[in-house]
Amino acid sequence: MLGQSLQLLFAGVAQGCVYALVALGFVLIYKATETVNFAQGDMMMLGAFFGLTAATILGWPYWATILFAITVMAVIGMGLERVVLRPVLGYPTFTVVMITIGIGYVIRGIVTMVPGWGTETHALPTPFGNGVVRIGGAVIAVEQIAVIGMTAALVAALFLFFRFAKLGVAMQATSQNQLAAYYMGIPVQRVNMMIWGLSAGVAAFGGILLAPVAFVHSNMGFIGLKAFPAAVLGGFGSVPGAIVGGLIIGIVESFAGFHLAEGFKDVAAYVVVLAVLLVRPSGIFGETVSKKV
Amino acid sequence: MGAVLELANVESSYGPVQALRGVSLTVPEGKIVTVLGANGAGKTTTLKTISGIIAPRKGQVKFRGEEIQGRAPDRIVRAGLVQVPEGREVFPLLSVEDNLRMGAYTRRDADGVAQDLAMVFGYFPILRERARQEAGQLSGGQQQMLAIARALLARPSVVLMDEPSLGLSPKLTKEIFDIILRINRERGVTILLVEQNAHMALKVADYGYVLEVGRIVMEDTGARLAEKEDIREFYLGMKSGGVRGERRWKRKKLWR
Amino acid sequence: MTFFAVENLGVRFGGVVAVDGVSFEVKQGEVYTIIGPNGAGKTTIFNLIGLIYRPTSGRISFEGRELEGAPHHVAERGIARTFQNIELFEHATVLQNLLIGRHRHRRTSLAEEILFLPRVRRAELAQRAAVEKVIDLLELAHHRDSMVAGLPYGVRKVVELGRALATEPRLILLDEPSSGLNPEETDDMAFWIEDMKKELGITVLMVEHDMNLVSRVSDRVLALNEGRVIAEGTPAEVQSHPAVVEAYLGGDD
Amino acid sequence: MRFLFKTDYDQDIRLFQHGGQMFWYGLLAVVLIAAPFLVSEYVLSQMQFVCIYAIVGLGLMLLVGYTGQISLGHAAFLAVGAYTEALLQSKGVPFVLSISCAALFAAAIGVIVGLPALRLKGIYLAIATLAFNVIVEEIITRWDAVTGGSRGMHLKAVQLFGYPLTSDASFYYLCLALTALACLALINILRSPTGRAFVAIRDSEISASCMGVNLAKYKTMSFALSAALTGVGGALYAHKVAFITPEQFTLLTSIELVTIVIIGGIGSLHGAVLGAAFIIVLPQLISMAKDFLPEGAPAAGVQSVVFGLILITFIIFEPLGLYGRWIKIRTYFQVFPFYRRGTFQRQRAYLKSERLR
Repeated sequence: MLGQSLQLLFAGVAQGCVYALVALGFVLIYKATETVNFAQGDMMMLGAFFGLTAATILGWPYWATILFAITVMAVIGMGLERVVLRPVLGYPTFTVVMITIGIGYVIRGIVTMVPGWGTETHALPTPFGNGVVRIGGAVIAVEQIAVIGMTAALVAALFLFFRFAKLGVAMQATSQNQLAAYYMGIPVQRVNMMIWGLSAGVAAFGGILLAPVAFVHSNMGFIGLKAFPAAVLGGFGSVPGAIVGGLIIGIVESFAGFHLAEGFKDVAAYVVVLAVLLVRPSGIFGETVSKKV
Repeated sequence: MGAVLELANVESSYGPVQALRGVSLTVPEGKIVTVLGANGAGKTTTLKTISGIIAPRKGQVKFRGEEIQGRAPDRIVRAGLVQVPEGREVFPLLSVEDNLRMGAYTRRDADGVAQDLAMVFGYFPILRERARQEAGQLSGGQQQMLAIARALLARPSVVLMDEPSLGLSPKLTKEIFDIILRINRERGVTILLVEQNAHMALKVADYGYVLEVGRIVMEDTGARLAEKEDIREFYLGMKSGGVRGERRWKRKKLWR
Repeated sequence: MTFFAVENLGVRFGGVVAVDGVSFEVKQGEVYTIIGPNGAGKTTIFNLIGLIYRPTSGRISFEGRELEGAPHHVAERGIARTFQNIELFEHATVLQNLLIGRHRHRRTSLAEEILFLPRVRRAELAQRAAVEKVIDLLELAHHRDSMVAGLPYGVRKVVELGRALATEPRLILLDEPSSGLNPEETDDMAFWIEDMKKELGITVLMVEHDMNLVSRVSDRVLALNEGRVIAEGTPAEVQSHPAVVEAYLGGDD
Repeated sequence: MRFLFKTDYDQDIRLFQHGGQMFWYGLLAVVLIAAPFLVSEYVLSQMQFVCIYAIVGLGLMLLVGYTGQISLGHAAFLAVGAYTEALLQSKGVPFVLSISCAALFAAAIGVIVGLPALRLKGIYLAIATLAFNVIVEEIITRWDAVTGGSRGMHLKAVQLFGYPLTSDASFYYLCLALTALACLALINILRSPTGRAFVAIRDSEISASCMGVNLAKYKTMSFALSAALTGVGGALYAHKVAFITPEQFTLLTSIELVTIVIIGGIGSLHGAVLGAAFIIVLPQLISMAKDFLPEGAPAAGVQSVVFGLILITFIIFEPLGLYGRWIKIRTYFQVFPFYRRGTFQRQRAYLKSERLR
């Protein structure tokens, strides 16, 4: 019984890490631009496809694949900022949100049109093999441990970046008051470009980590819809919040899928997020500051 | 001493509304120049046009002989020209200290920044006390101090100040003007000052312009402007009661 | 019965005590001014009166009854306010802004409004007439149909005053009414404050830094520092109080 | 340019600002009423869809454009309306009653969503409504006994006072009439204290409440009204497609509905109607354009790319929406030949944190 619970817990944590990664992408963009990137899931999918291409067609090793996917996606992210988002810089958040929805449509459509990608499901080979580790009666795949480990490392790096690096702070400053950022000599447009590159890179990384768990598919991006509640649950704009939110949702889903009737698993995430928001309207780690008048 | 900042026939507008109708003014190196004018005369627009927040429709803005109109604001800051915006333009969710660090965004000399940080904490001890607090939680006046301190951290050679005394207590207003004089005298910083408190502004200014409805209508040294009848009446609030009495009677009638 | 009273009011945010045991009374028909250094807690007191913040201690009573509930209950009791940093409805015209001030005098129901019955039309015309009086008083006529977003600071300040007056309050809270105004506009503000008091019978509670304006219009002044009362009395008394000079006015130099 | 000299307070309140307006709207009404005799059956069928989406768009516009509350869950209200209508019709309830019930039930659900949403802002509200959408969709799918689950439900033609509206024209008139009523109702609300309170909440919650606006009451009211209109739209939609399944009311539908509001132009009733027309016409344009695209590309993919591109291009070039574009064209002709180039010149805009509202 305990073993089984532990098993479910680990499965949930691994799945939760994936949600957390996608949620992180959301939070990053939000922290730096105050917009919600609805194309985050699709960017992740695109990153996974680039990784897939590098791994299967070019035959590159896993680490090179990751690097390749991140680089390509970062460039795409910056390109998107330059071409599509810069013209609406300074417009209300909702305008930008609608643009990201449009970007999502375009990416999903393009992927189905690329020969070799199409609408089939692909598997991405990983170097972690099929090994398992046994902890107290639970069986955990090495793959899952790798996912958890890499997520943790990325989160730590990003957290430090936003807390201490001048550029990281400048990104937040830009989102909070663009005008003041200009007055301080922060190159707002360049900072914005970097944030989109960064977030697309994180999306690619997430896509590749996700590949062994969820397979590479053109609808893989819809996982973004699960990551939303994760990001909100933790408190939008908080890096640790994205992780905690992702983990909670992963674990809840894992247990709900086992213990509750069919169908509950899919809505569990949403029920949880509604329940938490009722108690804490800004999520678990969300800032509760109110406007000063 | 040459002119560090020159505006020639600058016209700016918000959409179809023209706010500046050909403003020309000169700010000499190392001086304090003030621009007086009623609300809506275009003072803030003038400053925003200089710092690149608004692109002028016509005319030139020259900074050290180089035309800077239409340039991105961050490049203008890098050139050494920083504006202290009116009101509470702080980064509300960053700590006070991070706000100040952002002021020094364009600088690479860590030691100099640390020195200047100590200096502004000396000017405004309350900011040191609140260094870890989110700037959005400061009171209105404290945010104003933060905005001024933050601009000083960029170590600019020219500062544009938009209503530095807005919402500050009489004591702090005096202190702010002392600080303005000090950075001007001790560090040779050139200052272009826009201020409702014309008393204070004319006291510290070497030279003054009067802006009305988007045009410069008068200019002279600070001391001479303070002597002029019109200035005394409209900007310093020293006027005879006769005109007022009449208006008052009219107002009563309108209300009933 | 005291008109308006604050007793032992206190509030802390996190560890910081923002207001610490402040008590004062405002008599009906007077102009009562709160002065004090920046961060002394003046605006916080306004926000406590407006029930935007919850006090940690003390009580506020208006016309013999305690103020409680949500901010709109305060407005319904006949207390209106302006904001230090101007909180207007930016994407609406001056007229619409003032009409929102009439909200507490709304008498029609949603169902009637959906059908726009003659009764609704009559009510609207009456509201409009009431607003026009305020427009006349504050000389806002030629800004009537302008969008607030495009107006200069000084005019917005007056619009905000107008919106507060449109509620026909018995007590009005003015947060730095003259900040950002030039001497001429400040002069107008002084006249309007006197008009409110004498002609309209509105009691005024204000926070202000311009000591000329304060001594000209105030009946009594309260000085705060670091959340505590340091002096109370006539403008002249408070201005010459050593603690006030020390903390707020600064010595002459 | 037309200058209106105001001589009467009533002028600000009345329905038509001047005679010209009355003329143009009258002409529009005549054309719309004559439409069944002028256009093909296919076009008429599309016009029915435009009316239905316009009603939904109006409802969403009230909430998003005028009260400033974001909803990514409006497909759920659409579903509530559609299923209520389907169920009541199958029980033999007359149409007038059943569509009223659809509106009321949707409004009730709107209140249930609106109440917890009172404390939520921005993205948190968006996600809460999104979650609500997913949950409703799942309930409909699982509640087999009542909703038919994923097998769906069939509907018969509307029976109005005993007359079945089987012809395209008759159903079109029903949709048109309800659209006109919805417009009128919203115009009336927006020129009354309630509408002003909505706008006040959108622009500044804090000062709205300090002016005596009960935030909880008006936000809930806005949710309820918006949901009611969407419910009516849902009921008509159910009749129009005659067969409803849970897949028609997913999150993607919600996003499509929001697109109506954005493309139309936030904060304008015209925009809601124009946006609805746009979203119906767009797929037709895309399928027409398909002939010019390379052979062999998967149709769904092309559709998705083109839709995305149009959305993006549209927002970049016209952030104010279709209504904003219309105003510009109209102004151009009104002031011709004195159009100043700078009149609608875009200003550099600067965003400020909305987290502190």
